Amino acid sequence: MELAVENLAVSRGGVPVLEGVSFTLTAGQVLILRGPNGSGKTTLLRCLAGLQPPLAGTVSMPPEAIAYGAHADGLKSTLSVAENLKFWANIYGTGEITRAMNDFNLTHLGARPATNLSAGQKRRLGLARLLVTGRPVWLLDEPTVALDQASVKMFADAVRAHVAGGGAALIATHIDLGLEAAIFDIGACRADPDSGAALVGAFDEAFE
Amino acid sequence: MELAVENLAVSRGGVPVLEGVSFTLTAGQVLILRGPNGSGKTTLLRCLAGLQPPLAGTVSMPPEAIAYGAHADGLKSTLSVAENLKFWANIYGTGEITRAMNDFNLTHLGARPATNLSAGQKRRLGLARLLVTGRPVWLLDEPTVALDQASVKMFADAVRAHVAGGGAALIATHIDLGLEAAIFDIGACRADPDSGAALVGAFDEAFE
Amino acid sequence: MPMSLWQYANPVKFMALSAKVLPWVTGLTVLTLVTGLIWGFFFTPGAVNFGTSVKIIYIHVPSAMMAINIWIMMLVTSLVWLIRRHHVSVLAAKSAALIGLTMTIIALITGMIWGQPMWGTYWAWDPRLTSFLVLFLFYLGYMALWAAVENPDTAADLTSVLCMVGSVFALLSRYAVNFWNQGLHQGASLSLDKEENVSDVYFQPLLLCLAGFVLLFVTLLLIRTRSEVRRRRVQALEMRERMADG
Amino acid sequence: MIALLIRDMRLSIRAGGGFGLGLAFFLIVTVLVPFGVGPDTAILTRIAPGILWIGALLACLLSLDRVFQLDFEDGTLDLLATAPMPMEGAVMVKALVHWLVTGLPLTLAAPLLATLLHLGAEGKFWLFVTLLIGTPALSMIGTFGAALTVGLKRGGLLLSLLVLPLYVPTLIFGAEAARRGSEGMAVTTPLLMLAGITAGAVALLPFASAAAIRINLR
Amino acid sequence: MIALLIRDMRLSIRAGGGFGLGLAFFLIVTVLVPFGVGPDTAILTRIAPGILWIGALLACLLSLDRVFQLDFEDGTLDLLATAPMPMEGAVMVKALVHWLVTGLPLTLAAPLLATLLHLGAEGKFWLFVTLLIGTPALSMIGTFGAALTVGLKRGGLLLSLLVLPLYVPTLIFGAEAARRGSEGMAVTTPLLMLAGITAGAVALLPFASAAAIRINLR
Amino acid sequence: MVELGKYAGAVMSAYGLSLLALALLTLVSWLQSRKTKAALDAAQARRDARKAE
Ligand code: HEM
Ligand SMILES: Nc1ncnc2c1ncn2[C@@H]1O[C@H](COP(=O)(O)OP(=O)(O)OP(=O)(O)O)[C@@H](O)[C@H]1O
Ligand SMILES: Nc1ncnc2c1ncn2[C@@H]1O[C@H](COP(=O)(O)OP(=O)(O)OP(=O)(O)O)[C@@H](O)[C@H]1O
Ligand SMILES: [Mg+2]
Ligand SMILES: [Mg+2]
Repeated sequence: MELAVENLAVSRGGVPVLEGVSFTLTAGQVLILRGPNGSGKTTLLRCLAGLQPPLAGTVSMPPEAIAYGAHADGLKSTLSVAENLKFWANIYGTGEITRAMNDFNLTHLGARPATNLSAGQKRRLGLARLLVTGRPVWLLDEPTVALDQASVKMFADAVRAHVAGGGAALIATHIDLGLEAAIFDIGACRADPDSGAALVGAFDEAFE
Repeated sequence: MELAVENLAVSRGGVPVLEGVSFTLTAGQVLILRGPNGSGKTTLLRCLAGLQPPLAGTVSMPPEAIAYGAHADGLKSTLSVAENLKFWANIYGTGEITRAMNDFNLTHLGARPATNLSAGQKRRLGLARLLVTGRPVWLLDEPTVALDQASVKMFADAVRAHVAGGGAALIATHIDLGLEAAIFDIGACRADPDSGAALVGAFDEAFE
Repeated sequence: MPMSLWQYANPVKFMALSAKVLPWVTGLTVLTLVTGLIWGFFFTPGAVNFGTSVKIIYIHVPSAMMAINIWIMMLVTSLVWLIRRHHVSVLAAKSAALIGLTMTIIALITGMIWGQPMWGTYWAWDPRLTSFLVLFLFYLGYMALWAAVENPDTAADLTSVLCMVGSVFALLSRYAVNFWNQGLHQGASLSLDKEENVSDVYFQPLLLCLAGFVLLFVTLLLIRTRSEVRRRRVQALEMRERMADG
Repeated sequence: MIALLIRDMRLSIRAGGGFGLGLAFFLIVTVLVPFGVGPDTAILTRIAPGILWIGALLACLLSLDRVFQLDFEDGTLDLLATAPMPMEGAVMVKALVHWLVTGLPLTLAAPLLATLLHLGAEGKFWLFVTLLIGTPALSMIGTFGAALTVGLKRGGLLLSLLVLPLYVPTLIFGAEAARRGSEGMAVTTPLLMLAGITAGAVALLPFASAAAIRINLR
Repeated sequence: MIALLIRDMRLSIRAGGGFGLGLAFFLIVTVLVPFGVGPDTAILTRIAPGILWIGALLACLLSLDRVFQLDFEDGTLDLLATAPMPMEGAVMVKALVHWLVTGLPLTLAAPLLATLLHLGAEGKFWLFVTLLIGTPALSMIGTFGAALTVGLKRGGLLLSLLVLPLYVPTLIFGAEAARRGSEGMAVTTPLLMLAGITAGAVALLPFASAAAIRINLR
Repeated sequence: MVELGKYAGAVMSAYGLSLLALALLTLVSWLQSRKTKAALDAAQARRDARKAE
């Protein structure tokens, strides 16, 4: 199992943002995605998750192997913590939520409606979703936002357990997670406005 | 100018969360609010900002002196960056936005609609709002969420300039901002369910 | 300490007192209501214009009066909550709503059933009927708002504000509807200052039924308010539990 | 898909949302009509089937913007799109839930409310039948409109604007059948057309809606 | 407060939201009525004032849930509540903007749309006048309902349920005055009542609405 | 039985429906009362247990 990205170019809102992105992520590996604000991390992850087509380049792995954790957690405020998680477990056909609840220290909050959680508790619930997808590759967009230090450690442990079990994770983050991980900086891949990917498939390709 | 909080008790969603909170914040000072997820930082800040009445205790300063920066930034996605900021400047009667735009490196984004910003850019815009309020005391709830390291530094500089000019700031955060600041940990102020704040003014006071 | 009515706004005192009076009120209710209805149903003659259908009056009129009076009671108790912050007061308003709604429905149903033989139609856009329909909507809205807001104190405040504003508009629509259509419905024949009151044969059992409905309201109100107080107390205890385990 | 069905039903009932309230809106529109046009019985009887159909249509319409919007705003739609479930299935479920919490209760309540507008027994029967056949089409078409406008802030009124013209044929055949029925005339043709629209909408629109959502997420 | 006014006007126009679309909804309701009740001129003329009033009322109603909801969701309302502006003022501005982007355009368009329903010149004039006097009350009352339900997920339909009974007197006096006017009868009493309701609503409801918002933010 | 004549249907259904509504209301109120009482007892017991710890 390997996620190989080759010479990828992606756009956001019609504007090419990245080009020439190439890296590989193999089973058992964690890759940290770095880059300043607005450099295109979210855009890249959305593309890999299959939410938007690339402008150019290839991705070796179908979106079916990927679990995507976005900026927003997709929680339903009127459903309880357990109901929220159970829903995703059923959608992904795994059905089992006890371990996820345990790993993210949510068990005692099980019956609480999601609206009554604090920011960090909501985030923990959003991350627990990853465990119930049962998918091998995790794409995470700033997963530790709003987490306190204990929770960050809890998250790092979950990632470690996941890759130890043959999974892989690609994590966009600005902070240090304390994981043994390779780092991929997309700062260097900024799309050049006057050439390359910016033109592929763009409206004005024919004008140049 | 001094924000003195004495023996404050606050509740969230009808549940007392903190009691016996006491601290003072004087001009020129930064106070960092620490506490694990769900300990009541947001609740305390909302109360100080005048959004909810305290259960007990006193706050020496009227909400009119306070600028509150919440988890959410209150941006209008169809307005441009400059328009968003200009609006708050007018509401607070200051009217001047150039410095704020400069300090948070937003000038080149001025005409961009807020919906087309990345997560960190949105946050920078939300923080720039503080500068246009012209108010002396800043209450900030995890201001650096989604910011990259350069932006965190930019924010720390802004705080430093603010307190140097006689302002003060109370900042709830989980990370290290690199500011010379006192630390106030609210972990110790958790409300006791069977006595104290839990009873003041609560419905079942009479039952105990 | 000066004794006053307000002390029963203390939930503990209220629970103690209501537990004592409840059996008596219940007994009295059953007695009055059963006598009144049996008297009215079995032992009154038919009337000139109405024939035997006049017997519907023993349910129709009391329920119609209660429907209005309960709303007024809710208005008063809501104001007490807004001004003096007595929880029992607003919980009583909450408990009364479903009773008021049932009374409104009963008045509407009996009226509609009566309308078919009397006016040849189940429904006419008569002022009294119409304003009852509006009242029905107000009850629904009030209850829906209670159900929709989670925090009990917030819900109490919001529903009280709605009750105040709603009362003003209910009055306005009553006037509007009057102006709009003269209507088919009977005038007020119960008023005491009128010469031509209904004859005693109908009047006495009707009074008894009226008393029965009032007592029924009091009984149900006590039962329901007690439930609400308990529910509120359970909520408070559950919150303590939540605090205890973070 | 059953998980989605259960969750959505739970959400609409839990929030005090869709269920009782779609009905309440229908009730209130029906009540407003006499306030607006006055209490004249003959006129009310005459316009009753049409007005009730329009009322049902508007009640459906009002609840449409919530079909996808909430899921979009909190990020669920992104996550659903990456989940192992065809988007077509999700759309079908959404439309089904919308019908269960609005179309069906409306249909059941319509005969009762018709009393307020002095509609006769036969009129009530045909009103019920036409709504039963027609409301699934309303939900399906509405879901398509909701899919087109998902992600647009203030999409609500734009949604109405897009959907209402699509509703016109359903309304015409439905109201016409109900009116003919209430006046004792033959109803076969409009009724068949109505059934045809519903069948067509259920068979084809899920694909269009799923495509629209995928495009909007991009 | 002027800053808020400008911003809200800009938002409603920019998003393609309130402005054109409230109007479009009104247009479509008016167009649907002949489809629903059939093309009989006498009947359409007779019910025109009432139907147009109901259409205007529904168009107002539909746009209500956005009065505060968007500001609540993105946190603006919290920030506004801590800003140096009385909440009563904010509420007034919100109601004013709502009227400017729905009530006023509706009023201006109503006489045109009345043509579709065969209303005569006098009827159009009185329709215009009554809407001009009555729609501010609709916006004000609606803002109160929106303030009560701000923060409730799926508050939209609950909002309709709360607001519609409050709209009843305005509708009755408005439609009655318009109908009397179109039939050449005296309109003074209902017109005065209508003006009274508007004046009362503008004078008193901002306080109730501001209180409701403060309670909801707590 | 009293003789109701041609109004029998109307009178009987009016009484029947109304009494049914009142009975339902009473039943609901009573059931709620029992339910809340049980819930309160349970909650109180849980709290006593917690306090005893
Ligand atoms: C849905 C239909 C109806 C509604 C909502 C309705 C409502 C009311 C109301 C509100 C009252 C006044 C109670 C009070 O004094 O406060 C009343 C009284 C009364 N109604 Fe009806 N009514 C309806 C239909 C009818 C019909 C069809 C009849 C018989 C022809 C009728 C006969 C009476 C009589 C005789 C009284 C007593 C009048 C008095 O003594 O004050 N009602 N009704
Ligand atoms: N919806 C959108 N439409 C158009 N442009 C957008 C949109 N969202 C983001 N952008 C722009 O696309 C670029 C890349 O944004 P992206 O969100 O991928 O950045 P990011 O690396 O995730 O940043 P952050 O660390 O702040 O989250 C930025 O310049 C941003 O301004
Ligand atoms: N809307 C709400 N209704 C009821 N309870 C709530 C609500 N929001 C938060 N809570 C609860 O109140 C407590 C304090 O929450 P608060 O948001 O103040 O925590 P916090 O310190 O800001 O946490 P975080 O670091 O995760 O943001 C938590 O136990 C939380 O579960
Ligand atoms: Mg990002
Ligand atoms: Mg917080």
